[in-house]
Parts: sequence; structure tokens; C-alpha cells
Amino acid sequence: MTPIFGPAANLVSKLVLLALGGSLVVLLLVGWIGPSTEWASRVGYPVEQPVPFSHKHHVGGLGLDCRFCHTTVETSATAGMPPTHTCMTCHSQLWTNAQMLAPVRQSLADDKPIQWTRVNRLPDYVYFNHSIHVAKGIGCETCHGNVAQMPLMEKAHTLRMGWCVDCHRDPRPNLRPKSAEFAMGWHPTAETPSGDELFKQEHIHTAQELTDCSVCHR
Amino acid sequence: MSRRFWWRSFAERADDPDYLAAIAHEFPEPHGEGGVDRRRFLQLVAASAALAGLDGCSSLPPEHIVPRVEPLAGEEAGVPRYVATALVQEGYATGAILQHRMGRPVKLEGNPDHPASLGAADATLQAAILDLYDPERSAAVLNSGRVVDWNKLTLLLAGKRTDWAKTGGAGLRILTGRMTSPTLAAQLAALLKQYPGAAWHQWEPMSRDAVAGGANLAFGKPVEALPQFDKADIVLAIESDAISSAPGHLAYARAFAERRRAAETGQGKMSRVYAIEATPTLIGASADHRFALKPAEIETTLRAIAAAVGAGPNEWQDGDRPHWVDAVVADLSTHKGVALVHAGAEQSSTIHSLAHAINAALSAPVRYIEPVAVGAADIKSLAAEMHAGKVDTLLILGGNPAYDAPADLGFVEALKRVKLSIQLATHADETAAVAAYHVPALHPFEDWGDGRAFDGTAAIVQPQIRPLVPGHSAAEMIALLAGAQTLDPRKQVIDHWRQTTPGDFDTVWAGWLRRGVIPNTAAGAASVSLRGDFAASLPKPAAAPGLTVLIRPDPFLRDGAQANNGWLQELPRPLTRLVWDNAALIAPATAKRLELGPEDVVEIASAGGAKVRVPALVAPGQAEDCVTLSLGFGRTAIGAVGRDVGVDVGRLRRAGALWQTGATLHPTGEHATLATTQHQQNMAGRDMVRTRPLTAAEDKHETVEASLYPRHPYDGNAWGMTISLSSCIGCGACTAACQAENNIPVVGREEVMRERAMHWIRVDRYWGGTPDAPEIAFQPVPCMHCEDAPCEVVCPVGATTHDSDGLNVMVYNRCVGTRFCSNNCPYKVRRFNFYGYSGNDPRPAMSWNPDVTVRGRGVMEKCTYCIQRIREAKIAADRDDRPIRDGEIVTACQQACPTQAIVFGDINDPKSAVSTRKATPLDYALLEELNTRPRTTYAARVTNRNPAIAEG
Amino acid sequence: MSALVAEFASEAGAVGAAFRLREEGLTAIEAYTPYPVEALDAILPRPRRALPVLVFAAGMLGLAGGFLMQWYGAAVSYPINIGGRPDASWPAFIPIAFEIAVLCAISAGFIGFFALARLPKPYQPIQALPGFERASQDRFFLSVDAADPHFDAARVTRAVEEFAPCSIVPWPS
Amino acid sequence: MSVMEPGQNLTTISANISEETLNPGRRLWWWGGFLVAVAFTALFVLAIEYLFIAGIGIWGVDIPVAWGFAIANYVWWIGIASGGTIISALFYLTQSEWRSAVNRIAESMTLFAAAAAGVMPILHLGRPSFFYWLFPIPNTMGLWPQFRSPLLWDFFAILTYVVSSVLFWYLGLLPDLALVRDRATTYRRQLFYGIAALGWTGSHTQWRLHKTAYGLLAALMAPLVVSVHSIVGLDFSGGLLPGWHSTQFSPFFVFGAVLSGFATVLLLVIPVRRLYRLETYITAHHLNLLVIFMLLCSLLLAYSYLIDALLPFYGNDEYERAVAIHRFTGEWAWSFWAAVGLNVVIPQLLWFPRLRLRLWLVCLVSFGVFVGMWCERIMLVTSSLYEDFMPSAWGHFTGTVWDWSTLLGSVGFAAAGFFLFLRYVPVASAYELKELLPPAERHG
Repeated sequence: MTPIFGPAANLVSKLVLLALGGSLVVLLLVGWIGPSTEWASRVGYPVEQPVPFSHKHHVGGLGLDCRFCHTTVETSATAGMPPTHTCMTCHSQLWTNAQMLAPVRQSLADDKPIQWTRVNRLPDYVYFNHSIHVAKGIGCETCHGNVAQMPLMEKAHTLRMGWCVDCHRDPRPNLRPKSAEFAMGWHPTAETPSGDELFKQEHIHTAQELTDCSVCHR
Repeated sequence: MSRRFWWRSFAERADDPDYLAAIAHEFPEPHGEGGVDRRRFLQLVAASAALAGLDGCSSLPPEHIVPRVEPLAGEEAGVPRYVATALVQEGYATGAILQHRMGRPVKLEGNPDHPASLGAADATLQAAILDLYDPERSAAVLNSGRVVDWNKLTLLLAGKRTDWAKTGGAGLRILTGRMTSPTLAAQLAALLKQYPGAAWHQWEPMSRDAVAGGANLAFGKPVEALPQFDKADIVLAIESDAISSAPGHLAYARAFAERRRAAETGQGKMSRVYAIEATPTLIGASADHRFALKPAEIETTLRAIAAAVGAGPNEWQDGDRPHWVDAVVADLSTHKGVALVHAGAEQSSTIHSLAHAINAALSAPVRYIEPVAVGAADIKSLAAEMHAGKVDTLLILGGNPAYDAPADLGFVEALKRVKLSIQLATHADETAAVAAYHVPALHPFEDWGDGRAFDGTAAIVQPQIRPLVPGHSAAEMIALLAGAQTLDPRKQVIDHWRQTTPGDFDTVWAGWLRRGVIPNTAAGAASVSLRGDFAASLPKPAAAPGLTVLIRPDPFLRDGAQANNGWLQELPRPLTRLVWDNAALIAPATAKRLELGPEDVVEIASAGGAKVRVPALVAPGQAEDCVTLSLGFGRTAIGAVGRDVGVDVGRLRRAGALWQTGATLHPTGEHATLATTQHQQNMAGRDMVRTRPLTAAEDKHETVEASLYPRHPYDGNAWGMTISLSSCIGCGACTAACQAENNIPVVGREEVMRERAMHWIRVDRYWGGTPDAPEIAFQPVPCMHCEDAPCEVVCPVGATTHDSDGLNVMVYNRCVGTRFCSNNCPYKVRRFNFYGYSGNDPRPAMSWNPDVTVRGRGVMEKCTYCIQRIREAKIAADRDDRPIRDGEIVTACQQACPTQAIVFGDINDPKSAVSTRKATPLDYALLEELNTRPRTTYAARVTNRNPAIAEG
Repeated sequence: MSALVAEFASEAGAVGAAFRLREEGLTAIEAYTPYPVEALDAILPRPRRALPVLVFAAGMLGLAGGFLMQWYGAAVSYPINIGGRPDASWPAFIPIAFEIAVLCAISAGFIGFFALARLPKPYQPIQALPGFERASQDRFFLSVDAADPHFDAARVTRAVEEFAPCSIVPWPS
Repeated sequence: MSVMEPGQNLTTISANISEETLNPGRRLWWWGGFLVAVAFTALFVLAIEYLFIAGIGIWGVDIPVAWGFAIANYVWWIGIASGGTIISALFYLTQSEWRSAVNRIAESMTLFAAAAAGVMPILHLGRPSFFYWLFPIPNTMGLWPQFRSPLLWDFFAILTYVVSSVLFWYLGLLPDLALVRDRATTYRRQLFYGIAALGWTGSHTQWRLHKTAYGLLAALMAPLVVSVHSIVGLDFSGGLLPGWHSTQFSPFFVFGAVLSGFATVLLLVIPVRRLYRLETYITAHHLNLLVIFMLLCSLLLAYSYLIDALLPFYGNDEYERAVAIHRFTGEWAWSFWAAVGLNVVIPQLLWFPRLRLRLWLVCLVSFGVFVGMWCERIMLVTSSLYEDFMPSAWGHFTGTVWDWSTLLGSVGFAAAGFFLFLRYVPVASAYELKELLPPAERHG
């Protein structure tokens, strides 16, 4: 009886083994690294809006304070989105005929709110509270990135649980003096108090308390 | 779910002529099969594997942020607002504060400033918020079943008005319920002045005529008697509804409980309570001595007592009477000034008059006030006129007489003889089916109005949200009849009060709205004296029938108006633990005599000839030969939730005998299954509820703590709870509050029968002693938040863990549903979403509490001590860098509890309310031998028995 | 030709021949048998004994690794208070550590076997030898490699013949 | 009684063992059985589909009885699986030569039983699609499984057990695949078995390594199977429930597992032996030994039952006592008495050698144990749950049609697998049988 396999079969079998092993490794890597990629977490992808509002222009250029529009950021869980009224405080005078602003004027005209598309979104079972973060010295920039550089709003960080928890384990590196909380592109200088000092003076809870499940999930 | 579909837009609905047909074809969504019927199942079979896969995928669909166009003054996105109002139920107003989130009311809380609430809220009150969002509310004017335009009706009435102007309103009749609203009363008075030929009638299914009648017999005028339990050392309750459903019951319960827990707080003297009743009541359950007597016996016994305390002729003491009467009499007469008698609204006027007489003789702590409600002609005369065809136009303001009017009036036929009948109601109900016109009513939370509390205090009803349906209000309807230039209900209310209020009205008005109470409007005290001919004037006691049927309001559905409310349907009845059902309560002895098995269907035929078939339920503590039936069930025309639930026993009622009637009973041989949430009725010899006599030496026995592991330290806040079993009256307000606060879905009858009810805090009811004279104990059981929690250790994914405050927290989104935690919970307080209950719940998305996760299918859930409230307070405190104040965090159950049985707080703070309560020697932990170290503990139940009365 | 292959009908024959060849000082002998022939163990060169060591090492690694992983996850990476138990409640970590150890050991044993046996190798030249398919059934083959220093076709044939082989053929012919 | 009928030599064994694989012919009984099994497998699939669509609620589980059929089925199947491992691994170590004839059947039975067991815990989950959260894999949440949970121990135990069983099975199969390859006449068979045999030549080097590897794996499988069932026991005794929280559960579960394992092996060996005319290799001796081992396990189990029933009354724990009494008299008492009757009482019949020779009776008794062990599992799962500590929370439990479909379906699933094994793989280990030949017979 003549054997059915030629010498090539050995090579093939080796290759098959290799392929199997290789694909396993690749699978693991994809599963591991995939979710944290910017593509998967949409970091750095500008989001289309009904009105192409530019933070770069309003914050970077005109130097508007965050709280001018996001009024409840210091008192409420949500930072608050400006009513059309707020836009019109200026735009009833400036760029009154700009095509770009038509939806805003329209909204005011027929009393229909503007529908912005959410950029920094958390799942419904996550309860984030802006006010406490602002109160304890976390700057807007820390999570939202330097919006003064964003013509169109985009996600600056993954906002994945791992990312949140990292800071909750040790907020010190991200703490700012109150004065700098709403600044963009801020860097600590020689005389800015250290993270440790701020941590103490703000009476921030221990890592154990800050990583309790109930801090974010209810 | 198609019900969701036609909820979507009411405008489009009202225009659609086939909309009624649409409803006709609606049938209840099976809560059971998770909304999956065979067809859908087959469709999905192919895709299901993929579905399962998608489950894991974490990418979210795009979401929109919709800010306002113009800012709303005082509104901060994400910050709850609290707006006061009052809710008028059965005529009487109770103050409430609604919690608004994201611009919509999500939770009802009691108004501490309102005398009828004192901050508490009962189940029916809290469930009102669900009525507001009921997707099955009537939303269109109907003319004999067809949707018509509102203007059609207004034009029609405009024509009528010209006739009335000539005829003086002859043939115009208005039917309302009990009326305490100053505005409406004034409007009606004016209307009757405008049309002398018109008439105003009242029909209140939860009638209190006997109460007024009793006052008439005793004092010659219909004064109202307000018992003052805070001053009462001895209470004699005659099937009393004082702490369960009487006007002001929340306030009474508060005062009552303060005296009952004297032993644990060490403040004041514990009261002693005797209850004499034919069917168990809440006050009977917490009484020290409870005697089950037939109605006839109750009267004779009461006569005997009256005579003994000198409020009646001695011959009343003739004949044999129970052995305990003398002891009770002795106790009463040695406590003159601090002993009172209270009889329930369902008792005969004779009994009420006797109670008055005894109180007078004892100079009992009772406040007499002028009646709060405004009277009018009764429904009997109205029905007669209608039958006679004398009624041309009938306006029914609220109420559903076609369903709940006494059967012998033949109201439905009468209604058919009325040329123009207009009904204002929230649902297209039984009456709407007969009336010529049905007008959708605004929900009280969408409407303006006012009403008086049990003590006369007035409050303004103000809208909480822009109407969800194009409804109309009572004030508007009356104004329409009167042809007033404005129909705006707000204007009606303001105008009325402006006339009666001196000074700068606008500021005063603003104050009223803010506080939710109009100060100094309580009814004046009435001076009373017992009629000289009182004893003589009493009707002779009627001969007792062989079998008495007691027709009683259902504890939660009451007259059935709220029958479409899933929360109330599924809230276990305090004593029977029944849900989604009513039954015939029968004493064990009687059941044995009639050879009735549990849940055998019996047919009850009243003396009036009406028949009902009801499943029998053997109820310990029921008087022999007495069958109790509860009203509010068997609705035929209402939403899918309440339709055909239970049996309508209202048809046994007759104008003369609303609350009881002689009847015959015989088994039908059929068998039914009742839905209940508790299967084991006694404690099986275990010490779940610990009871101690007041006299017993109170030694707190220490529990040994054996553990291989070191104790986990909790140095920050350590949240804990204590529940006073002497105070708990089992009313179920806590369960209702929890359901509202924590987005607990309704699972439906089928699922309850499959033991899948979802309530986070259940009120266990145990029978003790003998079946005929049982001891009744209630025990609210929330999560114990064990420090050494057995549930956490067995979870393979760490979905339930401890936080630094020592709370046993549940992370829904981490749960994979192994259900080991529930197995390992000795208290069985964990609940599981066997189906997507929340998804199947017909309530609109906007009605959920946005601060609490709505749980999906396949995850475990349980009491969290209202973690959302804790976190809110923690964040507020951290923001301004201060510790959390004691009492700053109030759990929903604690907040609603009328008796303040539940106290929550920081057990690390020795001065906190909870610590002081836990310090009592009565404090004990449930199943402490398991060493789970629960944060929730109980204060043992204390009884204050009369040594002169032998046990049992 | 690179080897001489003798075919025997019985175990006894093959064992005898193999023994004789060893006496002749030949070492490059391989036997092909339908079942493990213990008698040959003493005669033919023994393969490396690497497997037991490998398996033991893998097992120990799994044990340590499994235990460390649990300790790291529960006590270092994300310590969470579970029912008031200590973060590093080591007794609870034993079962999983054991299971992981066994899994590693068994996998190592399996993979190790194939690695050392140089399998899979579907193409085996010797299978081309006529009648070799019976090696897995009821025949015993001895192959003597010509590369053996003491190899001499005549001597080998003589040595083997007295054990009544069914055939002696040079391979590849 | 000998381990092999006389008159066998290498040629006959090679022929007889590979015959069934190479020329299955038209076996009506095979097709009949296979199709029935497939039908039940379809039912299994249907039940699973509906479960995924509608949710766990289609089952009878409730609060307090949050565990039901799925767990019982799992424990039952994993126990049955143990039989094969014990026979092929433990008896290999003890060098009991009688094992050689039956170990292939036993091991294959193990594979499919383990497979049936393996799916149950996933089906049991409220959110099956997240079962992978039990793996300690890196994730964006930075979370880990909770290593203190017996369920997680169990998860690792099954994983290890299933993987190991497959590897062990394949390693033992390798030389026989080569045998079939070499006897195959059609190209497709040669190719299939050629690939499967991975180039096994039966060279002395390969045999030496194979022996070592097989020995090592066997030595690891034996403790593994014990650990698996101990851990399954811990799934229950790790909880604090009366009736579960017992130190004897681990050995108790091992005994039960082995009993059901042996019973199932007997249940399969007896018909296969007849249908494949293997009487020469699987002699009365084999069956006799298997039965005796089954009896031994039955006695061990009886001991466990006794302890379990008596301890509550020896101890002073009212809850334990209540549950014990409940098991004897309560709603699910039938399952307790069925377990006692089928697993302990009836098997004792087989102490009589005459009865032991009645194969139909042996089959019947084994089937009784097969069923009885399931009754024991469901009894253990439910009886502790529906009346535990809080009287107010006491409830009931009844299986729904979907519960039963899942159970029967899983049997069909395992059976279908076993039928495929019968058709495509040598049902006995040829090379190990050859080793059993007396030296005189070791020729072609």
C-alpha cells in the first residue's frame, strides 16, 4: 500500500499548527487591545452637530468661561446645556444673518429646541456628577480635553471605567487649584500647590472610598 | 407593545375615529411570557444566537441633548425640585410634595406642614403618581362611544343654557362625590342660585353617613369627632379605621404609634388598646386585646359598656356578655379623661352614637368640630327623579356611579333615561359606557383646585405638569354650565380665595402654594352635649341574621377608582397578603362548619337577591358567621391593568345597607387560586418577630461573634436602620414608597403566583395564638445590609459588594444572574428579573426615576437603603466640606411611614436617632445566630395586656 | 540503500533479533510494533526522559501563577470588600490554583508528547515499505540504519535470519 | 473468568476492532437510535433558543428557589462523566488489565456527558451572553472575577476537566487511529484517519513517549476528577443554607458521581458489547467487576445519605432539622425517596451472583441509578431552598415544560454524540487488548 501523504504534508501540518497558534494569539490581542483603541472608543473623532459650534472660537478665541453656557456645572450632576436664549444673547447682535446660525434663529422663532448630539456619553447605569468633581479641583480639561483646540467637539478620553478608576485610585496628579479649573491648556507652575497639598486641603476621600461601586452605580 | 403605540400621541388619537375600535381590540399584554408570543418567538429563533451575542457589545447608539429654548426660572438641570400640592381623595385633602426631576414629577412625598400628612404618605396617595402616567387614561371626549370634538359639547351646552335661563334650570342635575372644595362648593352654590330649578346631589361610595348619623343620634347635630390618641392611655377600637383609612388616618397613626412605642423610646406611657371587631383591622392587629364579635354582638356589648360607664340605662347590661367586658369597663372607668372609644365608618349609626355616649361619659380626649364636608341631596332621590324621567341634563363630576352606586337604585337604567348625561372621569369607565358624553378629566397633578383636610384645614391643589392628555377639570365644567366668561380653573380658584382673603392676596397666595397649606383654616370647635333622650331614641337592636356579609373597601383599591393602578393591585393586602384578587374572608370555625377548603369558590346571595361568586379565604380573627368581601374589584370598563381583576361585590350593596347585609352562602364546588405573596402564615416556632410584655424585665442578650476573620473596620459613616415592631401597623406605605422611588416594576398576577414579586421591602404578617383569637404581628423586611454578607461571597463576578459605608451594594450592570446570592440570603430579600419586567411595564419612560437604574432582564436586585439619596447627600456635604447631618438622609420607606417605625442613619454617630433607637434593650437582629451582623435591626414588639383578662 | 528492514510475525522473533543485533554492537536500531513491546525497552536506546520534568514544571508554574493571579486580582489590582472578608483570603484561592495547575500540567504533557515525538508528521518515508501497514496490526519491523559505524549488511542479515523473519529488505531499495 | 476469550491473536484483534469502524454496513439500530437522539437534540436546541429569547422566566425557578433544573442537570451530567475518567485513569494507574476493553467506551461517554454538563451553567445564567465575565481576562473596566465564589472554582474545574478529558481521550486513541488508517481501503478513510493519526508509525520511540505521556496524564486525571466533584459539592456546601452547609458534601458528591458514572458505563457497555459482538473482549468478568464497583459506590453513597439524614438530629440546629424532615416528608420528598430507592436499595439486589448474570436486570438497575441520581440532584437543589430560614419567604417549585425539555434534550444531545463515536472511532483500544495477549499468542 502506498502512503497517501507526500513530504509536503509535513510542511503543511507545521503551517497549520502555526496558523492555529498564531490566530489564537491575534484573537487574544484584539480582544485585549481592541476596546482601548481610539477607534473603538471614538476618541478624537469630531462629531457632526446641527450647528457647527466651535469651542476653539468661543473658548480659545473669545475666551468665554465654561460656565457662561454650562451654568449648572458647579451645582448639579449635569453641566447643563445652554438654552437657545443663551446663544441669542450675543447672536441677536452678531452674525445675525450668518447661514451657519440659521438653526439657532429657527429654534428661537418656532420655540423648538436645538438637538445637539452627545459627545461624551456614559451608559445609563453610570451616575457621574459634575459638581463634586469641580468642587474638589478636577478641571474641565482633565476629562474633556483642551476644548479651546476643538473646532468641533470631540471625545478626549475613552471615558471607560478603567480610565475613571485610575484617577479615583489617585486623583493627586489631576488636581488643580480652584483658579485653574476652567482654564484650558493649563500646566502647573512652580508656585502651584502640589497634588498632595490639594488632596489634603480638599479633604478628598481615600482610594478605597472612591473606588466603591456605589460611587458611580446605583 | 401596541399600548405604547397609542400612548405616543393623544392629538392624533383624538382625531382618529377608529381609536375606540383600537381599544376594543386591545387585550392585556401577558406579563408572563416576557411579551413573546409564538409568532415572535419563531421569528426570533433564527436570530437569537446573534441577539445573545449583541448583548455583550458595548457600543451605544447616538444620543441627543435637548436644552430648553428659554430658560425656566428656578430650574437647574439635574437638580430635583419639590413642589407642594394636595390630593383630594374621597373628598378629603391630604398635603403632598412632589419631587420633580428633569422637569417632571417622579415621586410623591407627604407634606410635613399639612395636618393630614405630617410628612407621611399612604399607598393610595403615593400610587397617584402612577395614575398620572397611566397610558390608558381617557384622552378624548366621547359621544356614545365615538370620539367627538370638545366644541361640539360646548355648543350643545350653550344651547342648553338658553333653555335653562328660561326654565330656571329645571331638569338640570349635578352629581358629585363628597365635597370639601371651597371653590367648587361656592361655584355650585352660585350655579344653584343662577338656576333655582337645578339640584346638586352627592354619591360617595366610601360613605360616612353612619358617622354623621351617629353624631345626630348622640348630639342632635352631625359634628365630627377627632380622637386624640396622643392623650389616650386606653383605646377601645370598634372595628376602627382610625389608623388605616379614616380621614386623617396618617395623623392618627403617628400619634397612636408614639404611644405604642413608649417602652422603647422611654417617652410617655404606653397605651393599652382593646379592639372589638367582626373582621380584622390594622388597629385590631396592633391591639393588646382583640375580640372578634359579630356585628349584633358588638352592639349589645357596646350597650353594656355604655351602661356600665353610666352612659345608658342599666337594662343594657342584662343578658350574658363576654367574660372580658367587666375588665374593659373597669379599665375605661378608671381612666376617665384619658380613655377613648373610636368606631369605624362602616359601623351603624347606633354604634357610633354609643361610642359618642361612652366618650362623653368618660370625658374622653376627643375634639368635636363642625363638619368639614359640604352636604347635598343624596343619590337615592336623584335616581328616583331619573327613573321618573324628570332629569333632562345630568353632569357627573368624577365618580363612577354606574359601577359603584347601590344596586337597588338601578342607576344604569336610570342613566339611560336622562336625555343629556355628561360624565367627567379619568378613564372611559362603566359610567362612560352609558352616559351620553364622556369628558376626559385632568389628573389632580395637572389641575387647579382646593380641598379641606379631616380637620378642616384647606390647601390648594396646583398642577405639577402640563396636561399629558387634553383633559378638563370640574371647576371648568361647572363654569361651563354657568356660562362664566372664563373657564380657566386657576381663575376659579384664585377668584374664590381672593374674595375671602383680606390683605395683599398675591403674596399670601404665593405662600399658600409654597407651603401647600392655607394657615388658620381649620374648622372651629363644636360644643356638644349628649341628648337627653339619647338612650330612648336608639333603634332597637335588629335580630342577627344567620350569616352576615360585611362589605368593606379594599385597603388599597378602596372604591375601585384606582383599579388601573398596577402598584396598588400588586401591593399585598396587609392582613391577607392577597394581590390582584379579592376573596370572601371566612372564620376558620365557620369554614370548618361549611366544609370549605381553601380557595373554594362560594356563591353568596344577599337578602336583596344579588349573587356573587368569590373564592373563600380562611381568615383567622374573623368573627364567626361573618363573611367579609372587599369592594373595588371586578371593573369591566377600565384599562388593561384593572379590567376583570377580582369580583365586583358592590352589587350586594343597597342604599339602606351599604356595609353589611344578611346573606346565604353555599359552595359551588369550583376551585380558584388566589395570588398571594406569603405562603407560610405562622412563624413555625421561630423567633422572627419577638414580643415582650411591657412588664417583662428587659435584658438585652449579647450575641457572641465567632469569626475566623478579623472584623472589617468602618470608620466613616456606617449606615444602619432600625424598625420598631411596636410601631409598625402593616399599612404597606413603605412598600409603595420603595416601589415608586426605586423603579420597581409591576410583574402581574401570573408572575406573583409564580413567586416572582419584586418588592424590595416586604411586610411579613404572622398569625400567632389560636386561629379564632389570633395574635397578629407585622414585620417589614428590607435588605439587612449584613456586614458579613453571605450573598457577596458567592457571587462569581463581584456584582454585589460592600462599600466603605458598610452598605451591601448591588451593581446591576455587572450581574450575570447566577442567583446564588439569593439562595445564600437567609432573609430572602433579593429579587430577580426573570423576565424583562421593566421593559414590559406599560408606564411611559418619562415616569421612571432617572436617578435609579431601570433593571433589565436577568439581573438580581434588592433594597439599597436608597443609595441614590445617600450619594446625593454625600455629594452635597462634600461640596461644602461638612459632615452629613443626622436625618439629612431619609430612605423612601422611612419617609412614607406614617408611624415613624423606620429610622435610618449613621450608627457610628452615638447621638444619631438610629443609634439611640438601637440602644434600647428591645433591639435585636433577625437570625442573629447566623452571624451575618445585619445593619438593619428590630425593636421587639411590646404588648401591654390587661392582667385582669385571661390569655386567649 | 540507507537501512535494512526485517519483518517478523511474532514479538519473540523481533525481540530476539533486536537482542542479537545489540550484541553485534549495533545501536541505530528502530522497531515498529503494533503495541508497546516492553522487552525492547531494555534493548533499544531509550529516548530522552524530558516529559515528566516538563509536566511537573508546568504544574508548579500553573499553581504559582494561578495563586498569584488571584492574589493580585483580589488584593492588589482592585481590592473590593466582599462580605467583610479580607482582600487576600488565601484559603479561598486554593481550589482555582489547583485546577489551573492541573490544566497546565495536562496541556504540557499533551503538547510535550507531540513535540518530543516530532508529531504531527503525516508523511513517514518508512510507510512506503511494502507491507509496512501491518506494523500497526500484526507484524513487527526492525530497521537497522546503515549509518551505524558497525553496520555491515551481510552480518546484519546473518544475525537476523536465525529468528525467521518474514523478509529482510534494504530500504530504500 | 478471564479478561479475554481464548483463540485471539494480533490479526484477529486488529480485524475485529477496526471492522466496525471500516465497514459499518447498514446498521438499522444505529440509524434508529441516532435519529431519535438527534430529534431530542433538536428539542434541546429549541429549548435553548426560547430561553435566550424569552429569558430564564420560562423555567420554574423563582424566589426562594432560584436554582432549578439547570443546576441539577449540570451536577448530574458532570457526575456521570466521572465514570469514564475513573475507569480509564484510576484503573490504569492500578494496572487493572480488565479496563483495557471498556475504557474507550467509558472515556467517550465522559466526553459527551461533560459536554452536556458544560452548557448547563451557561444556560442557567440570567444573562448567558456575559458568561465570559467569569474568565479573568483583561478588560476596560479593570475588573476581576470574584475568586472567593465556589461558582468560580467550579467554572475553572469544568474548564480543566473538559479540556483534559478531550486531550486524554485523543492521546489514548492515537495508535488505534493509525491502525484504522493502515487498514482503510477507501481514499477518503485513509485521508481522514491519516490526518487524525498525525503520522503515528508505532516506532519504539513513539511507544515509549506515549506510555510516559499517557501515564502522566492518567496520574493527573485521577486527582482532577476527585477535585472536580469536590468543588461541585462546594457549590452547595459553600452556601449557608440548611441542608447544603455540610462538611461531607465533597466526598458525598464524589461517591454519587462515581456511582452514576459506573451505572452509565454499564448501561452503554452491555448493549454495545452485544451489538458489536465484543463478547470476546468484554467478558462476563468485566461486567462482573463493573457491577461490583457500582455496588461499592452505592454503599458509599448510602453512608453519605445516612450521615446527611442523621446529623441534623444529632446536632442542635433547628433549621437543619426542619430541612431534613422536609426532605423526608415535604413537597419534594418523592425525589428523596426515589434517590434512596434507586441508588441504594435496589442495586443491592446485584449482590446475588445469579442476578448479576442477568444482563437485562443489570441494565435495568443501572438505568434506575441513572434516573435516581438525577432525583438526588434535584432533591439537593430544591429541598434546601424552598423552606429555609424565613418562614414568610417559604415558597414552592415546579418544573415547567421548558425545564423538562432542557433535561431530555440534553440526554439526546449526549446520546447523539455517543452514536457518532460508535460509528467513527474504534470502540475498544486495540493496542491495549493486544498487550493482554499471552506471549504465545503475540503473533500475526
